[in-house]
Amino acid sequence: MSTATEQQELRYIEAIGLGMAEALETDYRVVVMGIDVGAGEGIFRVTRGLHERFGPDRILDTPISEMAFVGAAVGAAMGGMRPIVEIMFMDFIGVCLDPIINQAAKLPYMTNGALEVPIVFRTQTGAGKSAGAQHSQSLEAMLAHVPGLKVVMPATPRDACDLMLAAVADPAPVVFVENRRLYARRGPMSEESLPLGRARVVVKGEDVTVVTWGQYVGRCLEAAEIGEASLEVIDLRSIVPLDMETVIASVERTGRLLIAHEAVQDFGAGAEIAARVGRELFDLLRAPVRRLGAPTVPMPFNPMLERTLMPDAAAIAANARSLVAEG
Amino acid sequence: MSTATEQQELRYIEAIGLGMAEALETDYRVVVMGIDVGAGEGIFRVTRGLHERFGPDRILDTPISEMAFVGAAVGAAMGGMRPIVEIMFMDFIGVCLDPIINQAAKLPYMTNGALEVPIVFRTQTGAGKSAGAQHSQSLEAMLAHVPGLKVVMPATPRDACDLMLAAVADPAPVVFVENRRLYARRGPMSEESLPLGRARVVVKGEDVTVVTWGQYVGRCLEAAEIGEASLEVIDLRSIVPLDMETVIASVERTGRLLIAHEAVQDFGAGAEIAARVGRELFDLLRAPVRRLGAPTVPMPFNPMLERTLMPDAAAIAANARSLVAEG
Amino acid sequence: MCLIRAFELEVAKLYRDGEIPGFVHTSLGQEAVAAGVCGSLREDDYLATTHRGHGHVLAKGADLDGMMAELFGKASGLCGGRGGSMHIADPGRGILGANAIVGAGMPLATGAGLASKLMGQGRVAVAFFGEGAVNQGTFHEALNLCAIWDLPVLFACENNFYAEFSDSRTLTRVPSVAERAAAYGVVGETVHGNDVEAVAAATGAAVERCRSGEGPALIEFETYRWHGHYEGDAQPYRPDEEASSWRERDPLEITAMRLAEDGATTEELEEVRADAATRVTVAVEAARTAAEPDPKEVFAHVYGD
Amino acid sequence: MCLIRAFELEVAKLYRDGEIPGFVHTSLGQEAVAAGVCGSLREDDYLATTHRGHGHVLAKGADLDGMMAELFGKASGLCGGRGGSMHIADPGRGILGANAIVGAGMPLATGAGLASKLMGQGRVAVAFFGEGAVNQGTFHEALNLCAIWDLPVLFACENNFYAEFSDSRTLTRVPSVAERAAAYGVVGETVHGNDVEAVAAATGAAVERCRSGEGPALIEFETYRWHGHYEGDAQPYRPDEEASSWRERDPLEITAMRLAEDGATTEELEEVRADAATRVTVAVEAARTAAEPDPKEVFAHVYGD
Ligand SMILES: Cc1ncc(C[n+]2csc(CCOP(=O)(O)OP(=O)(O)O)c2C)c(N)n1
Ligand SMILES: Cc1ncc(C[n+]2csc(CCOP(=O)(O)OP(=O)(O)O)c2C)c(N)n1
Ligand SMILES: [Mg+2]
Ligand SMILES: [Mg+2]
Repeated sequence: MSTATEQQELRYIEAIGLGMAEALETDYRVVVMGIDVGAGEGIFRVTRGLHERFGPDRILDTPISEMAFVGAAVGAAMGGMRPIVEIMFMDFIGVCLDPIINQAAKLPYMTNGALEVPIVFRTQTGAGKSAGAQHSQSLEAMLAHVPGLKVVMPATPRDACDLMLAAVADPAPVVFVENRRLYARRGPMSEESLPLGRARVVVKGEDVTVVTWGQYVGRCLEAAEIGEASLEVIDLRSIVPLDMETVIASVERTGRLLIAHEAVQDFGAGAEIAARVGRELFDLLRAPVRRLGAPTVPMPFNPMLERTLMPDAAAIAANARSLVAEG
Repeated sequence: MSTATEQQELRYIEAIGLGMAEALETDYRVVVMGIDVGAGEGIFRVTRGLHERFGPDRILDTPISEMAFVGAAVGAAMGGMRPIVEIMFMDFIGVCLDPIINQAAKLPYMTNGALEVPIVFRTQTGAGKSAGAQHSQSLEAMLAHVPGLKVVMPATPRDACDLMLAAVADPAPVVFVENRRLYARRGPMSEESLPLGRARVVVKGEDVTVVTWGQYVGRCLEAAEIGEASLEVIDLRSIVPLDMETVIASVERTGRLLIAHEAVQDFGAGAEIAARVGRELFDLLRAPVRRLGAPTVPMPFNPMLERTLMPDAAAIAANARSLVAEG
Repeated sequence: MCLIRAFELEVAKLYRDGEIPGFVHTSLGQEAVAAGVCGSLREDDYLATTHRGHGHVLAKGADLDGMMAELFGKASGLCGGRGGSMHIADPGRGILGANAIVGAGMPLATGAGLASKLMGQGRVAVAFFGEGAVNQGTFHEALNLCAIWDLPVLFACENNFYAEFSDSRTLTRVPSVAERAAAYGVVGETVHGNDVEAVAAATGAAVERCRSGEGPALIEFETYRWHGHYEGDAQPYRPDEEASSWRERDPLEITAMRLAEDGATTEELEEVRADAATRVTVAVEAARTAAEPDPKEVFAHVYGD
Repeated sequence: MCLIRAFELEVAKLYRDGEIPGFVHTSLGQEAVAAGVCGSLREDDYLATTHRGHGHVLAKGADLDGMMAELFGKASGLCGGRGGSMHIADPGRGILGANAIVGAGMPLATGAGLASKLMGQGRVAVAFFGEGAVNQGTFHEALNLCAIWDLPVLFACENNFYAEFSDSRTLTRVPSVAERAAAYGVVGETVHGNDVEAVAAATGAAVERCRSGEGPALIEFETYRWHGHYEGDAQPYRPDEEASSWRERDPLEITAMRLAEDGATTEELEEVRADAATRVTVAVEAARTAAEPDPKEVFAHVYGD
């Protein structure tokens, strides 16, 4: 990234575009594929400017045929390209899971390393705007469960750009999960750059470690500002690899852990973190690890119901407070 | 089930067939669908005898078109049938996840209860016989994460039959996960009958609660027989609903919990149980909750490597022992 | 048709003004397909539709007030405010719902047709889908399945020539959807979708074939969406002449002219329009003031009970 | 062909005797397709195949010893024993692998063809699939995608008339796979798959069209699998006469006769067979005694590094 860029504030959506543009610029093997990512510039305009700049041979519009074009992206990666393929909504893994979990995730291993599948599956989630149950799921836990896939979920413009570049460069298939509720958010590109796999301690605190990612980073920061307890907010950035080192180091100090995420809590990624911390810091924990995710309900359309199901900053703060009260 | 049947020993595979036959017999809305489930009697012969007995209008052979026939089963359930549809290997949810998670799981809720989707998705898993990475996945955690789906995993013939009947009768879509490594196993049909959603305490013990399901029930029982620690083995039977009451009651006595399962450990269903117990029994746990699942590796073909990746009875026993040593 | 037109125009306005949340895709310009197809169905026939399904659902007889309230997310909505524009359903009228997954409706309709056949109900299931959805595997798989099982399913394609921002003619070498039916041994036909009588005639015949046990039928209705893919879409991708030439073939005008030829007076026609507008206005008023769903009920029916 | 025959016969025996673990699907009877198609390819052309892929992989030039060792799961296997029969791959020879997911190879080949096109490599990608896989959505989606992007991909269908235990002619109204290509604006042709010269001729022409930028081609090779779906399948579902009539059209015999007509002596032909048998025997011996993979390496390459 140029120093000029580093001094800018960018929107999250622009930063993703910047990451893709840099990757396209520096590596001829990079292509962007997906429904209307070309001349249409993407349904949320994430690929804005790319078609004009790189042309239709690098920015490929596909038919509505996810199995074919996601699978083709996997095949192209095997053939030496570095595709960035868009799955428009994360819910749509329902129509193209096979190339992700059974092909891309497995072939490098099954071929004993002879095949590399350097691919980025771009997708997005982000509930809270009445997109309905089929367009609101945050399904990172599903993909994180599959050996061979990395899963990143940037929460800031800087991370969006960095993680995109890192994902493209990675030899493994990487699922890159954007959050559409963050698209319009601005952030400094001067933020410290971290590698894929490293969590970010966003705010230092003493009482409670709050581990979060995606849309919930912002809510946790708001909760930290409420200020009744001193929260250390960790933005995980990637779910796989899971940077337990940073988490553990923090909980070792605070003795308390709250995990807050957008996804459904049951069998969500928070459970893995809770289970690991519960095991590794058994003697050190001052209170039981808490999780705060969406309840076991498909996301309803009604805005008020949707709000009811998404823990807000106040709920996060209240949980942190009661963790402190517990011990 | 007739008293005569109750006095028999059946194979697990026969018990599934018996459950389907009873459901077909008593409810004309029940149909069985899938690839070669009819005259071919199923690739593992689970549907043996059904085609002959109930004919091709009740036992429907489908083309290799999972999206269509699984989706059609969902549509048929909406239209008042009670289909049992087979997804031949659990890995194949890769080609038909949408009708499961975005349609069946969501429409009852999204229609405010106006639509019922009483469907059974029969599928099977069971590593350990060199089926390779694309035919060896135990993916219950993925489906359990989706609100609206129940997920059952019988480990005994009695449960296989009971849970099949319960799944067919359930108003919700139920994923019925068989384990092909258990197909040939015999077991008494006189075993106590439990409802869907209740775990079974298979062996009483004092030192360590071992929560498990599917193929691993047998391994945990073997581990219990090794006898160096007194293990209380709980067969979960269903992942959703999750019978935490039974688990908690046991851990309250033993103070120690080991969770053992076939699936990959990371982001697996064991994490949810560990997280819940860690929270609810924080003060009572004598040692940190342990999990024992497959490592983060696609299942290799080589039998020896496969064995290396599947914790055996000795490993379970050793973990239990060291839990006792921990506190 | 007038009702659909009035409904969609009003919805577009309400959406622009921020009164309706979520995503909204209107079917302005495509009213004749909805009216002609659904008007040729029995009340108990099944319907599975798409993100652009308001017209179909209305024409299939769903309650107007319940629909409008649903778009507002209110408790009195057809789905209690849980579904919204992309998920309106009314199972009591055979409406299995709009669907936000492109191509998902075809397997569902296949299943409904299967249920009808197995239970000897004589009900036909209609799957609406856009020409963009034809490239989805579900089209291929579901049509084949219906064909071999002789299921009473009508594959009703609304070919409006665009899938989101793309000209669908560039996304296949065989833009004629009807032609593609041959690969399944199914009869496919192309009908001018802005002519409600042509739509109804073709549908009526196809549905009868379905009901008589001949298996599925496919009809491609050529039509055009007047608005963008979603409300708010600036549509740089469509040539003006194309858009305006289709506006000239307004399905409502075509019908009005025909009715006039058959003797309907201007007043009579105006009355129909006015009546539709009034009903929509009433529905909007009711929806605006209707109660929000009870948050205490938010956990009900997750497991279908 | 002789090598494939000898290989598959031996594998069937080894599997029956419990020497080879996992699932095994042999291609006995289908050797001419493998030989004819793969023999018409460049070494750097791509291949994506199916659960029944031994023949294709061998014919594409994969090392015989490495293949046999892979079936035994040994460290010297082409995939270090991690893949087995259903997952044999040899990327160095363009072999992207057999695949245990029916229909999965077509999108992968599409992608390989895309890579070749974008990088101007002139490589063709061949996707083998059975006629059963034609009903899978990937066939439809991938063929369409290749068509609109003019990708150099050959869709090579082995129509052996059965998918597992089902007669595929009952699973579609249009059993001719070649006919179904029209729905994509692609030329489809049917070739007698047991005649290696016919196979090679058709493939050669199709591959040249692919390479010259005309886009994908589809060839349906009619053939027959001599054994069951998997080794061990009792095959109650196939009429004896059908099976025996196909045995009479043994691809090896057809070729042998032709070679004899062209002047090859019985000894020469026998030598080819004997040579194949010997090579297989040697491969088996090597595989039997080869080392198991090192369990310490079991965690390597999960993330492609
Ligand atoms: C599986 C899936 N892929 C992509 C989308 C995004 N999407 C919504 S509508 C649409 C275009 C559909 O085009 P067409 O079928 O022609 O219907 P139309 O909008 O023209 O009525 C797309 C791509 C989706 N909802 N689901
Ligand atoms: C997605 C998926 N569905 C089902 C199967 C099980 N299966 C393996 S081979 C096969 C039959 C394939 O038939 P065909 O394509 O004709 O190939 P053939 O076996 O005749 O070579 C089936 C159904 C699978 N492996 N993957
Ligand atoms: Mg369209
Ligand atoms: Mg076949």
